[in-house]
Amino acid sequence: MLIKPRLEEIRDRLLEMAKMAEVAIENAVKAIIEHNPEPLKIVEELENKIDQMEVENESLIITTIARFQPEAKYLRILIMDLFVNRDLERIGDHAENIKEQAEHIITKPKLKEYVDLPMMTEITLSMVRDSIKALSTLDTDLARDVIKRDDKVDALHEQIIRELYTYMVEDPSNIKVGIRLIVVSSNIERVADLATNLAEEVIYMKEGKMLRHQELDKE
Amino acid sequence: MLIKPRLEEIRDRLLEMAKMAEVAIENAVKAIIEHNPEPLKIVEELENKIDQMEVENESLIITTIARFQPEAKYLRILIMDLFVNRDLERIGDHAENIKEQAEHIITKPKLKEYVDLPMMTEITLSMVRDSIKALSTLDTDLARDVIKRDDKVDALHEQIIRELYTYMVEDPSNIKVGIRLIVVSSNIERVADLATNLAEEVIYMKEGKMLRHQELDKE
Amino acid sequence: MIYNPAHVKKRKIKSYIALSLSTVAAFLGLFWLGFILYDVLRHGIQGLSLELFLEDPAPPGIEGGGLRNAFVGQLLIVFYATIIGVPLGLLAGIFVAEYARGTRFARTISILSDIMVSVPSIVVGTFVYAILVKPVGHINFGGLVAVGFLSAIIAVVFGWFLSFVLSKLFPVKSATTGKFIKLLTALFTTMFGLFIFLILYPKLVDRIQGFNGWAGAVSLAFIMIPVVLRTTEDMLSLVPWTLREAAFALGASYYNVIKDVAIRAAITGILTGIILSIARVAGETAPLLFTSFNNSYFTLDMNEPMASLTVTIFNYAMGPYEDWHTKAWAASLVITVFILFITIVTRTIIGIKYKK
Amino acid sequence: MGKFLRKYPISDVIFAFISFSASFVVLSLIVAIAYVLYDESSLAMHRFGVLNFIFSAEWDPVKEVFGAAASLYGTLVTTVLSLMFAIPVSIGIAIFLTEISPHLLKTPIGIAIEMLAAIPSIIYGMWGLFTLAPIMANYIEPFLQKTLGNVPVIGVLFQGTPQGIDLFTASVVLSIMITPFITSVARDALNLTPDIMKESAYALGATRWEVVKDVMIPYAKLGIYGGIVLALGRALGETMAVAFVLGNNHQITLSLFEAAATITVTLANEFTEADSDVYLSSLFYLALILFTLSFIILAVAKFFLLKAERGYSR
Amino acid sequence: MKEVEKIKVEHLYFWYAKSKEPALKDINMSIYENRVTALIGPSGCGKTTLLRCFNRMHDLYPGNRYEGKILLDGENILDKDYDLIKLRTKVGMVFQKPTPFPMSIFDNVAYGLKLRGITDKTELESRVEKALKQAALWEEVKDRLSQPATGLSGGQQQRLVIARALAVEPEVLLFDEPTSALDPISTAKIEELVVELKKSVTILIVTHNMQQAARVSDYTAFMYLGELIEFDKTDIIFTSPKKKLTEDYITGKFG
Amino acid sequence: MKEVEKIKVEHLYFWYAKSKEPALKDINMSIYENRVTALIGPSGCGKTTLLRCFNRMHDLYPGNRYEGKILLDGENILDKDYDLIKLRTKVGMVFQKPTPFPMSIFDNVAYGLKLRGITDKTELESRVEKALKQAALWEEVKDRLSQPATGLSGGQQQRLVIARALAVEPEVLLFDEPTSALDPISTAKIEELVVELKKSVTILIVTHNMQQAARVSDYTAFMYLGELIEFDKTDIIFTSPKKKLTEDYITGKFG
Ligand SMILES: Nc1ncnc2c1ncn2[C@@H]1O[C@H](COP(=O)(O)OP(=O)(O)OP(=O)(O)O)[C@@H](O)[C@H]1O
Ligand SMILES: Nc1ncnc2c1ncn2[C@@H]1O[C@H](COP(=O)(O)OP(=O)(O)OP(=O)(O)O)[C@@H](O)[C@H]1O
Ligand SMILES: [Mg+2]
Ligand SMILES: [Mg+2]
Ligand SMILES: O=P([O-])([O-])[O-]
Repeated sequence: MLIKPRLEEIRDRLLEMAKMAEVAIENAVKAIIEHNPEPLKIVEELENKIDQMEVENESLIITTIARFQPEAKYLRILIMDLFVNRDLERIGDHAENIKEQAEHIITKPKLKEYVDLPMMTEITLSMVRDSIKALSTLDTDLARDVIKRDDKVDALHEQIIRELYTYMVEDPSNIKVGIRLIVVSSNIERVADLATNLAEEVIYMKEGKMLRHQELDKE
Repeated sequence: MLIKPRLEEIRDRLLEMAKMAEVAIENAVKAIIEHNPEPLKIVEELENKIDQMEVENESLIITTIARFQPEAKYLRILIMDLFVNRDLERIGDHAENIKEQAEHIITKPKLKEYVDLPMMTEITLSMVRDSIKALSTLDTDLARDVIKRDDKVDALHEQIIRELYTYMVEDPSNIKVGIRLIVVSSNIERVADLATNLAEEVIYMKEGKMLRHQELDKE
Repeated sequence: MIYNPAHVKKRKIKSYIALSLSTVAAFLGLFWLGFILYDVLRHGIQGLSLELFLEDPAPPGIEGGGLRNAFVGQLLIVFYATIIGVPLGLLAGIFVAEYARGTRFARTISILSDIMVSVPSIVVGTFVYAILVKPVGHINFGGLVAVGFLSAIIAVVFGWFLSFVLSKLFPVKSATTGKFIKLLTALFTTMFGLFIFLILYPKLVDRIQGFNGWAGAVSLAFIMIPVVLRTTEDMLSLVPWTLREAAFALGASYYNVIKDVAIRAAITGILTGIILSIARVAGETAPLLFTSFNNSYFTLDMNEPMASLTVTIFNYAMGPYEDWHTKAWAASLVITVFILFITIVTRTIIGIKYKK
Repeated sequence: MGKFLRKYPISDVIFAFISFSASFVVLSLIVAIAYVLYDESSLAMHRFGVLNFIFSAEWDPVKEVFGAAASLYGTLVTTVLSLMFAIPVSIGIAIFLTEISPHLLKTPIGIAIEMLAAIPSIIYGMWGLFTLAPIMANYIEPFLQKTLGNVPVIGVLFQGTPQGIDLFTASVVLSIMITPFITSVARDALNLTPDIMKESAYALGATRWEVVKDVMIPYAKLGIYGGIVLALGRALGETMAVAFVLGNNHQITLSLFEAAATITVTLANEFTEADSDVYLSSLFYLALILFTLSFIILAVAKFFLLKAERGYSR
Repeated sequence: MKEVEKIKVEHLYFWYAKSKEPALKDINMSIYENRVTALIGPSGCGKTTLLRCFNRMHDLYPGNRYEGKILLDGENILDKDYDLIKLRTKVGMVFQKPTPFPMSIFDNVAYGLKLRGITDKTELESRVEKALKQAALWEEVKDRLSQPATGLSGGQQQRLVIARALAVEPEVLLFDEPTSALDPISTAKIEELVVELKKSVTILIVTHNMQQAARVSDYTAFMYLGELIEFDKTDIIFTSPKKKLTEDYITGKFG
Repeated sequence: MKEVEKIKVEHLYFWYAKSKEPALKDINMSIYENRVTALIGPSGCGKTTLLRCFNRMHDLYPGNRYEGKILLDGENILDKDYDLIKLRTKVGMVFQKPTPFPMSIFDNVAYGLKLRGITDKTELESRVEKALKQAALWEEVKDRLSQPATGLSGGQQQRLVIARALAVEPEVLLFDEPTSALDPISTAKIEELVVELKKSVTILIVTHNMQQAARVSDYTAFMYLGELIEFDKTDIIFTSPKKKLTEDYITGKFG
């Protein structure tokens, strides 16, 4: 099977990209939490690499489809890879967005000690990590677990907004930072969504079943 | 060429889906501007249809790749269709997000007469419309034009945030609605991004050239 | 890369020598052919004249006269041989290639025919002598069989014609009436065959005295049968089997398939095969030596001994007179030209049709 | 039969029956030949036995004592000798035709060689008698006698007075006659070597001769054997080509320059002159022996050719 | 799309003469009207064998034996009494290599009609024209109907053969690798024709070329060692087959 | 990946004997060392003709005529003086159908070596073994080296032929549709072998099967009517060819 080495190459590249996206998000949030611009440099750098890699990967995947004309399983894998590639790039974009907000946030004094934000980030990153793990091992149980964790992230996001809202009402000078923090939180929530997406791809890949737009429990 | 009828079917379905997404966004924003919950019903309905259609389209496209093993041009078209399909579904998702915010916003008194929001929506919808037009006629000039309009939308988005910020600082009771309006604006901005995406797909399709992550001017 | 120039040179020289020898062999072959043809032409042309074809031989030792009797005898013998041998060979070939395709019976028949083709022709002559010449005055078993064949063939040809006419006159409406008509035809054909036999037997067999033209024709026919059988079989088996299946798939019967598809597809080959077999027997001498024997008088009666070109050539060439030798050469020239002409023409046709 | 009729249209039944009968004729012919010859020779067989007849060289119509040895010997010698002359030449020609000849000449030369086979045997005989025999007697045989006649052992073969009407001339005529048979079978067999087979040898850097020797000839081996055996059968049964130049002399001599007889020549010359029953029966006996011999040899040839065919189709 | 069952195969077994192992084992499937059903599978799996059951081609060779049922419009065509000529009128067949008969183009197409006793010239002509048009060959040959069919190109010959089969207005058409002897352009034409023809006939096609099955068929049956492994809509077979064996074959792991 | 030019074709024209039109017109291309270059194009476009120029197979038939240059390691192999035996030692060839010689498996592989005067038994044995291993056939035949090669299966025969070509250690290997006579499993094996072999030799492959070109080649040349239309990396030819003709061919609009 001449296609196999190609598939492995693609898989490896995607894993590498996922790692970079994860690190980018981690560092962007870290800058906010630690109130320190240092980690943002890493984000900048990774974001560029991710963008470049996405273009390369996409062309690699399409070339592979064109050249090896895969069917059934291999085709599903490659289509999944195509989407995973785009999703990872989006995670990179979100890191970039968070970074932009962070640059402003850390010029202002710290609003409060963040509790929910780190937790939300932690869960989201675990989702990214695990969805990627599920992807490389085609572990649908893990993928289902990831999808479940998304609810937790959504809840934390609401919680954060509510909390920030009280801060903003208390002291209008907090509004600027508050809005930015809300944007940050939304971005993280989107990352969790994308991780959910990835997990869904895995399930589709393995079982040929589309999960999106269906409740997981309804399965 | 037995593949041609299939390609046309897919194209038709995507155009239909685009129209629905456009109408959904239009109505979601209309509810806010007119302070009227009526249009939201349409959004709800369209959103479901779009979701369902996305799943069908994706399976149709993948089946077509599997069965007809297209090369070069046809493969590029189908891969583009795959992404367009997802992008359109995302536009639908944004309509849904806007709708959720709108439901809250219209329970509160109107903050102000919206000026920038309708304008931004108008431009964004024109971008969606034109990118779809570019897609069905493979008109790369139009696609390039769409991409240029994105800057305008970004500027308006900044403008809206700045304005809302002043309202919120003036009167903390505006904060809740303000935050929601910011979220609405972000969603519209994302829709414009997606329209830009579509336009980029068209250029990729036609010229086999990837535009993403490159400035249009740099070309 | 493994390469040794000196060794390569040695090999090239060896190749050159071997190939030159082959070329010499080819020219040797051409030389013999040219030599023989030249001689036949050179000597034969001296004896060619109008009398050769129009006059009967003069008495031995006297100059003049021609070989009219031999030309006519040759034509008659070959003609009857064809009439007897071709239908039999053709039908047998069809059976072997179609109805019996792939069976052990078919294989046996075609191997036996291959062997028959090469059985020394003089042996066939002795055989026919034993059955058609020698038993004069006794119960003529061989004659019985020969006349039997002849009547059967005439009856079959007649039956075929009859069914053809009937099918034109009464277009078949239903399967049952079609079967009925065919059954009637078959019965009638059989009766007709018996009738012919009864008429022919006394006419032919009873009048035969010793050597006779029929015996010559029958021996040549025996030589033709396996040749025709094999070419028919070969040509039919060159017709792709799927062609027949395609006809079956349209709902045709095997008889229809053979008649409309298989034979039509193979007809050129079969015809050329038949012509080649005629050419082949036209040059035979040995089987005629003691069957049709020779006759220095002109006759059209197949019941009498009959002259033939080849036997005449044999006798004249062995004879003591210079005039005879010249006539023998002339006859040789005629027969050679005739056979070579037919052979070349038909081979070319086959070549065009089947090699490409 | 009723069921059979229902399953097959009546036209099929009739036609199949007629054509079956025709094919049965071939079978009956072979059997009839064997039987009739046996029947006719039974008188001689009774009188002279089997081995005795075969090994007795005496052939005396006056004393009515007959033996086949002399004719058999002549048959075997002419056959073997003609094959020895014909085989190398034929294979040479076949190689020339398949590998060396320019494309334009292939067909004409091929047809020319096959014309040799189409020429009636009586023409060979006459040509042998009037043209070849004098040349043999005057030039070739004296030359051979001078050069080879004194060589020990094989010198025996070239004794006597060269007259041109002898075993040697007959063998030469025969060899010319059978050359086209071997050639055409060998050529067809060589031609069956697929082009890409040859090309792949060339592609390995083989010379033309190496391709012929290592690829084509091994490939065509069985076919060539078959052709040789086929030619053997021909030579054995040939009548007219040797009848003129052999002299019909019932004797066994080591020298090739002596007149001799073959079975076929004996039959051709004496059949119509046989004036007694035993004489005729002995001639039938000879015919039976010839028939048996050629039957066996042709069966062997067929065996080779069939095997060769199967080999190619694989 | 309402699916109407045209043929139903029930527990079909088939033995070639002299072989103990059945070449087809317990085949059960439905063939739907006006649909193209493709038979795929590795060489020697029995595709051709199965196809030739549908017009009882196997009956040409003595000793072949069926068991089970093939219901065509509810009638079991494997019945001893089923009239073969009727069956072969209903079920036409097109072979791997074009099989034009050694007659004129017109006579080729008219042959099946003549066998059925149609002799009226105008009727023959109109039917021949119709069949040739259906086979998308009319335009190319209308000026040379009386020329020998062997003069046509391979692709034209194959369409001629299809026209010949169509002339007797069959309800089912069997194709046994109809394009394997053709060049790619002719192949594309035949494929389009097959898709077009399904409007009027039910089509069964054996093909070695999986892509061809993918392109032209609505249903695909995957066979392996004489068994029917999977039978489903083509869309499903080629993207998410149920059986591992099918998946392996489709993705090219074997034959 | 540094690309080294192994063969350079310059303004190559080729005429078959007796035909006025050249079968190859102004071909210019480079063949890179240790790469697989595929020649694709519709039937009759001259792929085989071009391939056979590289070992001057055309010289077997009188009247064929070349013009232009083919530089192999800088030397023009079309020179009248270029030794054909040397050329064919450098440039091996594998044909459409397997061509095992009528000898034993061992002798087949040893044949080229023997021609070159290698008679030492141990050397022969070690070289034969090496070649068979390279062709991934050793394991399957090592116990029956003295059996006739015709007893092998088609795919094995084709690998045997490859081993035979490899035994004389060629630098370039020409393949003319090497799998068109093989079943899919054997085809897959040969394809893997081709990809593996490029480590040691430069490979040129003609194929009718576009997917095969896509799968195995690094470079692809598209030919049409005797001209080289486009030559580029395979990745590019199959996703975004520059020329419309190539695009049409690739997407199957013709041939
Ligand atoms: N006439 C026959 N007699 C006996 N066995 C046969 C016959 N024809 C085919 N078979 C066997 O039946 C099995 C199925 O053959 P069939 O021809 O149906 O396969 P297939 O799937 O059509 O293969 P292919 O793709 O090679 O045409 C094979 O094992 C074959 O060997
Ligand atoms: N021996 C020959 N003599 C004359 N013309 C030839 C010869 N061989 C091929 N041709 C012609 O040369 C052209 C190219 O043929 P070639 O065999 O190279 O095509 P190809 O691309 O290999 O086609 P295919 O894919 O069918 O093998 C064709 O037009 C063909 O007719
Ligand atoms: Mg949705
Ligand atoms: Mg070619
Ligand atoms: O038996 P003959 O060929 O010499 O007639």
